[in-house]
Amino acid sequence: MSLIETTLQKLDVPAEQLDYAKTGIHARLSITSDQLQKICRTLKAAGFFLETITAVDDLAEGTMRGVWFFDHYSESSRLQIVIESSRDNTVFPTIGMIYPGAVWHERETAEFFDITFEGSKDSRGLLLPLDVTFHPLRKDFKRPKHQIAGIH
Amino acid sequence: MIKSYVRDIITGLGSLLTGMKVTIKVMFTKGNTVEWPRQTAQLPEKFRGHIMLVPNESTGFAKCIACGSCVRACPSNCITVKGAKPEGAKKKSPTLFALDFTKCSLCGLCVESCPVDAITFSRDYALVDYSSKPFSAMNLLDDVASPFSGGSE
Amino acid sequence: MFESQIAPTYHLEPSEEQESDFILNLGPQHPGTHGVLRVILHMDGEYILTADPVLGYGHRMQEKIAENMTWAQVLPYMARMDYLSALSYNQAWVCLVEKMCGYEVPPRAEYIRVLTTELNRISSHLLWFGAFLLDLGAFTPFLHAFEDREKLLDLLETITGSRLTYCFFRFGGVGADVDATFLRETQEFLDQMRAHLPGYHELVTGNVIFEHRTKNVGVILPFDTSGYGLSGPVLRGSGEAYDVRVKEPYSIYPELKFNVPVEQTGDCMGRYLVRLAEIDESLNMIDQILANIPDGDIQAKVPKIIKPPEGEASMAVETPRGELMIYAVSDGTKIPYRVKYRVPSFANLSIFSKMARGQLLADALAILGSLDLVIPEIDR
Amino acid sequence: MISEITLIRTLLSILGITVVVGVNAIFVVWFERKVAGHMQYRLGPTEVGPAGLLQTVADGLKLVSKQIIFPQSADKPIFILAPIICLVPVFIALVPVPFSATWQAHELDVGLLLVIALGLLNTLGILLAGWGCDNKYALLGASRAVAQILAYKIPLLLCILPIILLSGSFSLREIVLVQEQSTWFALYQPVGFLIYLIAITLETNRSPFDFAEAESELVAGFHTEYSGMMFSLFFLAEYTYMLVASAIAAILFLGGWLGPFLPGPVWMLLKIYFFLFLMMWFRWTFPRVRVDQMLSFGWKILLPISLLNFLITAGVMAAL
Repeated sequence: MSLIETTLQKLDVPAEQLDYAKTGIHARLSITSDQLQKICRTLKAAGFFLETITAVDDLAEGTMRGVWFFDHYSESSRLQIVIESSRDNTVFPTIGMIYPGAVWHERETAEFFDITFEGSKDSRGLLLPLDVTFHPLRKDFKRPKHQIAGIH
Repeated sequence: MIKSYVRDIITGLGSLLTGMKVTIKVMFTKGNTVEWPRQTAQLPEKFRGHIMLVPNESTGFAKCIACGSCVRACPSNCITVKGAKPEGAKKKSPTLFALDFTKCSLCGLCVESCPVDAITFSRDYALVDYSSKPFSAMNLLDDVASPFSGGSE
Repeated sequence: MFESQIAPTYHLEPSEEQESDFILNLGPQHPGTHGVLRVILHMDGEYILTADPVLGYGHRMQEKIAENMTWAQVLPYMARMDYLSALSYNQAWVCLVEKMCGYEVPPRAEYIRVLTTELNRISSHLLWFGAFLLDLGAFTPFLHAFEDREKLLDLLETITGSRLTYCFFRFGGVGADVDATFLRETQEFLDQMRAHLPGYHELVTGNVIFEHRTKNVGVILPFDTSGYGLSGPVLRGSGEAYDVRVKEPYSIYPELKFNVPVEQTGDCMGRYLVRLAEIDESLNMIDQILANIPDGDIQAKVPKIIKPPEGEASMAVETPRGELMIYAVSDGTKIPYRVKYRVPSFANLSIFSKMARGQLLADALAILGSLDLVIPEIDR
Repeated sequence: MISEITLIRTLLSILGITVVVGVNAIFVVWFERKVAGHMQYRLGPTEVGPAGLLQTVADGLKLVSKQIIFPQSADKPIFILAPIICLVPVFIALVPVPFSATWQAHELDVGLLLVIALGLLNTLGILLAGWGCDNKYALLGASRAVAQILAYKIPLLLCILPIILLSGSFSLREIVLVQEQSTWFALYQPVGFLIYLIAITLETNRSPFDFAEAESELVAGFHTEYSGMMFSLFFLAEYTYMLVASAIAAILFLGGWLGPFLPGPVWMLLKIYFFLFLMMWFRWTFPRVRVDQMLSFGWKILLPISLLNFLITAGVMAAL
């Protein structure tokens, strides 16, 4: 029983095992956004560390997929949590209070994909200048010709 | 208390002296500084200067057949190639081969993607000028003979 | 393209900003930050109340660039993220695509890859050693470390062609073969390095001033490490033996015998000792590689245009700064659909604001130096 | 009415001191860069003049031609006054220093007191510079320099007192003449000699204790906003201050111009440059100590030991 299965056993959540050799991911979890914080608490208790938070803007299916990666120090077990949501005004719960390191990842993903992480105490952008209004990593992002307010 | 006080001072002083021993030893060993204007460092064989066209041994013309595979391979699209078929020849030959060296990252993808090995890295490293303009449109055809009668465009 | 006319006005909520406070801008142009990192320090005298890093001064939107380039064209951009260990990034990208397309890499190419990556790790640790000591005010160790690093860079230049931003690995192999003179010169470098290492320890590790500046300064508790997702020597300095080369072995690391140096103290000295021990480990690894590097060709048969099958994959690699994980989504075309770079320095820096609270300014710089940050890697 | 001889003598001594300061600054800067270079597998200056000797002159000319930038919100009078207050006391401190039995600007029977007192003005100059240029890093550097006085001034005095006990006078000439009969005071006062050495590196803001201009933390400390000739005034002050400190060290502990074969001044210069080399050696080997560590080092180690040393000497002197 891998570390992921033992940890997720208590939560009766469908973990889909993946072929690690081909994808580098041990298990994937497709859940809805209200289960996220509960799962993250059990993962944190089991000693998983947060690798990264990102999103994939799937134009073909018209969905915005939030992706969370967790791994463990003692035994290599990369767990990918995926939450599907609509492309515009997507809202994901924050896990900033469970994993303090998640705040930056969330700020960056929010800034690039126009996602709001509700409950996060720091909604500033991270990498882009503070007064930027466009979201570069969305697939429908057109390179702005002076889109910044005040420049003509 | 006093014993540990004195011992700390002695060990502290000792560690400082060993540190000083190292620097004084290095002071009398010879470093290998190459005094550039008088001596020049030996350039490695795989050194990467800006790319240049390889002339064909016999005819002296560029080997390049203006197929444009290097243009497609370049990540920062700094090569522009135009070609035409000179009269009486089977393959095309470049009439314009411009390199924007200000954008080139010397990654070598163009050199590898060329089907006829017409591009290699040059070896001149002391490129200097008052502005970046001469390097933003380097015409590589100047260094090779041109098969077209008269000047190329 | 566009410039932001409005300077990033940064204001704390009124509750945090007392009248007596003294706001100091550490960076973005500062000798101690080794790159364009800006930390807004809220100081009380020399003590730091709050430290808030402001990122993005070196941001180039690498992930959007990857969505406009073919899989092969992204490789040179890898070296521009972490220019101190470009070969580890090359390895991550190349292994990722090989994993997705299922290409086999000939054994000699694998050995050359690990040989050059370990040399690159040593050159990265040497530069960190000099820069860390420079932050503590000692100028000479920097030059001593560069004396060895120069030889290393010349060595790598003879086969890769570049000194810092390598673009040497290819899908299914390496760019150039390794000849006898290179192997002999590597052996010479190993001997010179082993001769100089005791000099480093004498000059720095024993030094009482260095001990006072680094012992229990910036202690990372084991409790915090998983909360911030730390990795690399920063994590191994706090007692956690997590090394991607051991936990998720790739390439020929299972065949090499090396142990993962770990320190329990979790302070600047711990991280310092871990990195110097890692230089030793890399030297041993290179010995083993030089001893039994197989013959054979260095490049597998690979199609001209790389089109990984649809789907997603991730590849984790141990860079000198920690665990780099690249997560890529492919839609079957020759252009990646989405690429995410999980960079070690990003997580390692996120703990800085917690560690710098209540420290002196001099200690905050010692901590920044001990985290071994490469800012373009954080800003991507 | 000043007689002509004393007038000529003072003019000559003024000229002498400026020449000593000027030539010393040129030579010591070159010497330091050569020593630093060779200690770091480098060569140091080699291009300008024979073996790079004129490099400092070239730097000086470059600095003279640079524009002096006054920050807009700087407090101009203080900004201009700071380098002057840093430099002038060091010139005056060279007056009582005897370079040989006859080569002395002016014999003062309280020469040692004058030099110690002038040493304080240097820190005043640094504080003015730090405050004047309205730069937060400079302010931090200057406040560190002020905190530093307490740590080194008292141990410095306490390890000079035994010398005065041994020689019985404050005049630098007398101290050397006394050493002519007996041996060098360094042999009587090894501990005092060591503490004095540490104290002068603290006094001149150099090597492990260079907080005031800590490059890696405070950008350039108190002289961050200075450019052009004003920056070189600080530079000149630092190197002349090193000259004065090592001259006093040579006189107090190694018997100024005494020495078997060579003439007086040569011995004096040899000893001075031995101390200068020592200070450079410290600078290019050690990392920087933290301010609070330096303060506790000064109070907890330097002070008690120098006090003890003074008491022991007094006790021994009383017994003899």
